[in-house]
Amino acid sequence: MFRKILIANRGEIALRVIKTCREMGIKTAAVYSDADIKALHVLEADEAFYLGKSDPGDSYLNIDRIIEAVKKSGAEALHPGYGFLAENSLFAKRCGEEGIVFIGPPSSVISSLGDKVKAREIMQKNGIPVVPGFFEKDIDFDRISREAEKIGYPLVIKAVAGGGGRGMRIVNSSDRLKDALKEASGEARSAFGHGGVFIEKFIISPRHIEFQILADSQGNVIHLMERECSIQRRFQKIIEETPSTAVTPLMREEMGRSAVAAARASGYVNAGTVEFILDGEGNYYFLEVNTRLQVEHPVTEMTTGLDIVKHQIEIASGNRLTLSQDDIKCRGHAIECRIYAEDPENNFAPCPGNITFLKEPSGPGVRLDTGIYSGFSIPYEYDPILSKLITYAERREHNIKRMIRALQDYVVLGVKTTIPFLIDLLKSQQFYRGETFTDFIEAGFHGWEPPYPHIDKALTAYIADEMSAKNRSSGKEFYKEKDISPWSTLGNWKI
Amino acid sequence: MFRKILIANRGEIALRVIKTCREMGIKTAAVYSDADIKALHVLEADEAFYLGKSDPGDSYLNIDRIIEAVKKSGAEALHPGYGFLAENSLFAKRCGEEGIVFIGPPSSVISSLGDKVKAREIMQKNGIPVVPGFFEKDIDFDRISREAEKIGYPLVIKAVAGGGGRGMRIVNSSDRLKDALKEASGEARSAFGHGGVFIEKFIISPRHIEFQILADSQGNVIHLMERECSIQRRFQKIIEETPSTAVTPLMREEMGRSAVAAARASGYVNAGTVEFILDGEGNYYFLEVNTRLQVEHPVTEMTTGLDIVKHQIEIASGNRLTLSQDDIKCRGHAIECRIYAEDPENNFAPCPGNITFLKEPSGPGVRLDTGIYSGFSIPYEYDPILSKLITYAERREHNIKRMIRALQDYVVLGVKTTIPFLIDLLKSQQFYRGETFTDFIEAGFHGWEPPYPHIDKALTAYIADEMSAKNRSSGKEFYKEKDISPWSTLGNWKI
Amino acid sequence: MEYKLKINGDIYTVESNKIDDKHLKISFNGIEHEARFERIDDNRIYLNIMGRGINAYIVRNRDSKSVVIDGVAYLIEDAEKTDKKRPKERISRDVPQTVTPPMPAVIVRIMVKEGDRVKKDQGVVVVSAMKLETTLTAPFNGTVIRVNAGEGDKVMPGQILVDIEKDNEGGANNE
Amino acid sequence: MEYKLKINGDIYTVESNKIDDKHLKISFNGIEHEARFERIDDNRIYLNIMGRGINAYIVRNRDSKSVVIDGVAYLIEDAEKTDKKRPKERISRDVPQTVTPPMPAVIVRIMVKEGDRVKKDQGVVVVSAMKLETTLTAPFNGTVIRVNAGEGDKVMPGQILVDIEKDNEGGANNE
Repeated sequence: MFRKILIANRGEIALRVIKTCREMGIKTAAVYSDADIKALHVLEADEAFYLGKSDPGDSYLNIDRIIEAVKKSGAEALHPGYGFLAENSLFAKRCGEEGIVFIGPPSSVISSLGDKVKAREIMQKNGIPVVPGFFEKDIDFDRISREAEKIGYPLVIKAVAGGGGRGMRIVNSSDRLKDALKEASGEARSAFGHGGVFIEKFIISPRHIEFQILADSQGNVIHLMERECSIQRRFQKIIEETPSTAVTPLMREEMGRSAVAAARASGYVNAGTVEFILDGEGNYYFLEVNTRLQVEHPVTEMTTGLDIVKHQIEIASGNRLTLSQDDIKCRGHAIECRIYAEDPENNFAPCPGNITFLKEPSGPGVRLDTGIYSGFSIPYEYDPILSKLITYAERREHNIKRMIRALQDYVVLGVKTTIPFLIDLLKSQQFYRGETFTDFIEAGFHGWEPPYPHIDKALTAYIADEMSAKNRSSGKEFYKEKDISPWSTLGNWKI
Repeated sequence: MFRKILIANRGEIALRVIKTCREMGIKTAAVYSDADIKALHVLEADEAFYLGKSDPGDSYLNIDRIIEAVKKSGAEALHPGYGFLAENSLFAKRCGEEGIVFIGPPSSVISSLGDKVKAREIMQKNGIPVVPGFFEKDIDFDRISREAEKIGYPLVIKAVAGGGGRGMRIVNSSDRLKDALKEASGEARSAFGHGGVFIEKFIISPRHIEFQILADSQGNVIHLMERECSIQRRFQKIIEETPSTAVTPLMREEMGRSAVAAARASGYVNAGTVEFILDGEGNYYFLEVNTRLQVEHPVTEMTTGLDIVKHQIEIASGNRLTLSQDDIKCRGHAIECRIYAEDPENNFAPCPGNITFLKEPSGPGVRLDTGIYSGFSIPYEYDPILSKLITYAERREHNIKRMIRALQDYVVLGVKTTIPFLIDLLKSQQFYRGETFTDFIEAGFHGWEPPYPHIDKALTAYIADEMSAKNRSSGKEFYKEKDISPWSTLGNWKI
Repeated sequence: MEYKLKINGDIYTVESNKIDDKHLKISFNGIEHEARFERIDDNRIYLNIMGRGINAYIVRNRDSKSVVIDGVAYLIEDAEKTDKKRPKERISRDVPQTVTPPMPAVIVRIMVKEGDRVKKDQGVVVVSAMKLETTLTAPFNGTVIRVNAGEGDKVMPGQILVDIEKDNEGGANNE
Repeated sequence: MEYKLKINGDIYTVESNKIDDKHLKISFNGIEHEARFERIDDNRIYLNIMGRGINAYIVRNRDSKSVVIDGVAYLIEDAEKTDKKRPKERISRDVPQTVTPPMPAVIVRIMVKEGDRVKKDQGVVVVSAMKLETTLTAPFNGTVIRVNAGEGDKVMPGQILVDIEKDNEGGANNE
């Protein structure tokens, strides 16, 4: 087993990895930028190495500096977390060249699965369902039209180069196809300098269902059941749960088999996630493989009783998987809520700033993976995730209420967070009934504003605070100019 | 289901019950004494009712005042927690008379199981093994001598009236029996005014193994496997774990059957615990039934995935158990450490006082059931338990390290706690090897003193604190006369 | 004592009386109630209103406080103070008058230069915070008279990044 | 600057130099090292000594600090201050000279009255805290000259509950 691991990440995920390392008797080395001198992952690691300026390019995305830190630390292995360089095949390759064990799949696997067209080909070849579609370098309307009939309407035109919705059109019938193709191609050309488009079946009200897999270097592959991650804002997941209300035992078995097949087909090693789109009729289609530890891995840990990071490290050190598929028995229900420093009233605008007060939830069925503490200043250079709150209960209905209770017990002052939004969402009938589709927020919570059920109490608290001001300890209650808070400032802006 | 429950307790257990009630949509009413005006259970309940002065007799042990609070609150049911009136059959009876559902077994069951001799008779009659022994009102040496031969040596003489080791003698062979009986009886007479003694087989290096049971009012009884609670100081448990390293699957089955039989024999309803003594040969003997929620119930919740308080409330409301014995599958390993406000260097002397700083552990596999917050003043009128830290992991070896990690991450300033002692104990080879007997602390940790491996770092921290004093916020760093801390005071005393 | 407090645009005139160290009475909009209060720490007050316990977590800003109850934050402004201090900014929530970032951010692009004519809602500066780019727009038709920051600068809320002189013609301004 | 610090009865003479706002150098017992330090909050300092990070949690008492590292509390006394202030109490940890409770407690029983002769280690007062009774004993042979508290009283550490005049004979005192 490794004696020391360097964690090439920050925030809650760095802390998450540090904890398991400490429990395995492995020393940890953190890395940090100027903005993170007092970050929790720096405080909690055995050692910490300075990378550079706060800009990610000078620090957490800077391969040379990270490699240098590994050398200095004497770590034998590197855990990339998620984000930053976690899915950078060149980085994984460089680690290998430098004699550092990269805790993740081989560089070649990251590379081929990172290429959407190549990944789709691998899956198709191995009998894993993909969204019916047709790829074409140049637009040959007749061929596309023939394929469109095979796929069936509605379908969606997407730009090969694209992203962010540009060069995209939904087509409901064949008579609109030609015009739509032209429009999309033109838009793609002006947006990306390349007019290539392709067509795909348009999945109505899809769910995002993914399977956690573990694969060792001896070729053993198992899956740890599904997670449903349909609740998203800006294509970013915000609530995840397992089991999914939409997956029957039969579907679970079939999709699990596909996930394992996908892992085998791509030569996968270590922990990974096979993502599927699920339609209303129970058909599922391969979406992509995430070649890293997933933000939402804790829900799987809660229902399987496993520590995925521990298995990652064991696999990376060359150990055989100690589990077989039959050992994996899920139990109960788990939800994860991501706590972002964002203003949900304002289209989820980021809210960096200073945490002035923090009260964390605890108790039965509650897990908190956090990267912050009271007094910490959330930098604006990085992802707005502050922490993840995970709850477990015997049944989903109880667990939803447990999560609401835990969110209400979670108080973060100084920056705006997604907490009030999450509470409202979890209280909704749609969520309770499991009607969770990827357009959930757009369809049901667009332009959300918090309910204000306790205005009378808030006013009373305001006045009671004035009346008991002398009981506050000095030095803390006064407004500090430097801690200017976005809560009280205004601007003219749009995202 | 009940609309409102009054919790006739304080501290972490009151909070524990409040949480599940909130999750079940049940309103909660707390009760409090003068010392607890700002206690966490008061702050977190929907309502709170004042009982009286801090002395338990005027508050948490005062049946009339508690009944009055229930009436005022309109609660339909009462949860007694543990301690205080939880095992008071008269209180349970009174609740019944007043039309209040007592969340626990019927008064008559509490009463008969609370009588050690009666409980022993019930168990013996139902084929549940009890410690071989012989009860006799008056001392008839010849009869005792004959029984002693049957039981076998070594045996122990105990006072019928007694407790605390007085009137107790261990006898290794028959030639010492007569003198020992005389000594014990004399000692018992002078101590308790009654010279009655009895003899019992002396169990060498016993373990304390208990089984959690759930029984509904329709006669369904199941057990939730064992907990080992051998690590005790002053006959008080301090660390509990499940599964026990000493219980084989076969033993588990047999002891579980005995526990269920014990519950059936006594007409048990609701959650309870059947306690056994286990000797080195795998023989187990009935000790007693605890007719309430146990302090250490969370370890069972971690490995079974169940919420025992929820089942208590459902059973009390007349619901049928939704679980059968086959549904109970334990997984992984759980440990609980009780965090007491006690000085482990000083024979566990209680340390009430003001919590000046608190940092709580979190992350994978960590659960904290707590009753304190920073700024709360721990009263000296009540039990010194502050919180319970529970960890879960796939395997015991990992879990011990996880618990050590979590304890090291748990910082309580202002009062002394058992944390450094627990860390040392968990690091010991004896604990690692599962050599956990009821004399564990007495045998291996008598006169314990903390190791001081970091004197150089502590000195550096002291000086760094002086050097950066100006960066501390004003008003907090100065010693306050009223917060006089036992850490710096001395006395001439013994427990 | 009378307070004029503003929540979410609505102004509440609240009459309050301190009964003793632990009790107060407030009335507004015909609602009247007594409350017991306990200060728990700098940021937490426990209220008991008609037997019901409430935990309020409070953070104090210059002329406002954020009060969090059951996970929801109520931004409460002292209407008298804010009215006196910033008479011209009174309606700023609805009609912003300056180009300033809504959060600490770094400037990615400046899309105007001094002397440029800009239209209302035209993008003038792009800032980035937490991986998200935000375009700050002109609050009205006008002329850029000064650019106060450069690309790569770290900027704070309240900092005016671009000074724009408003056009005089009434018509164009109303669109 | 030189500090005389006492941990667990041992006195350490520590020579320290502040290099800058974040670095210091200390030497004692032939050990010498440099450390980087960051104040995290009132009660927490992060140290980095030879690349190794350490979190120290600190609570300040009158003439001492408790420093918690890895769950273990180090009570560090400023030996110079304590020596000056309480010259007669210097050896108090080993040979207590007063009858005072070790923790806030309530008096359950007083077992002596004024004028009583008491022997060393004889129980004089029983106090109760957190469900546990503790017997406070006479520190030496002597005579009770005053009882300063009554049954049921709440008492604090440092409060002298019983004044005992010590016998003069050397012999009996040594037992």
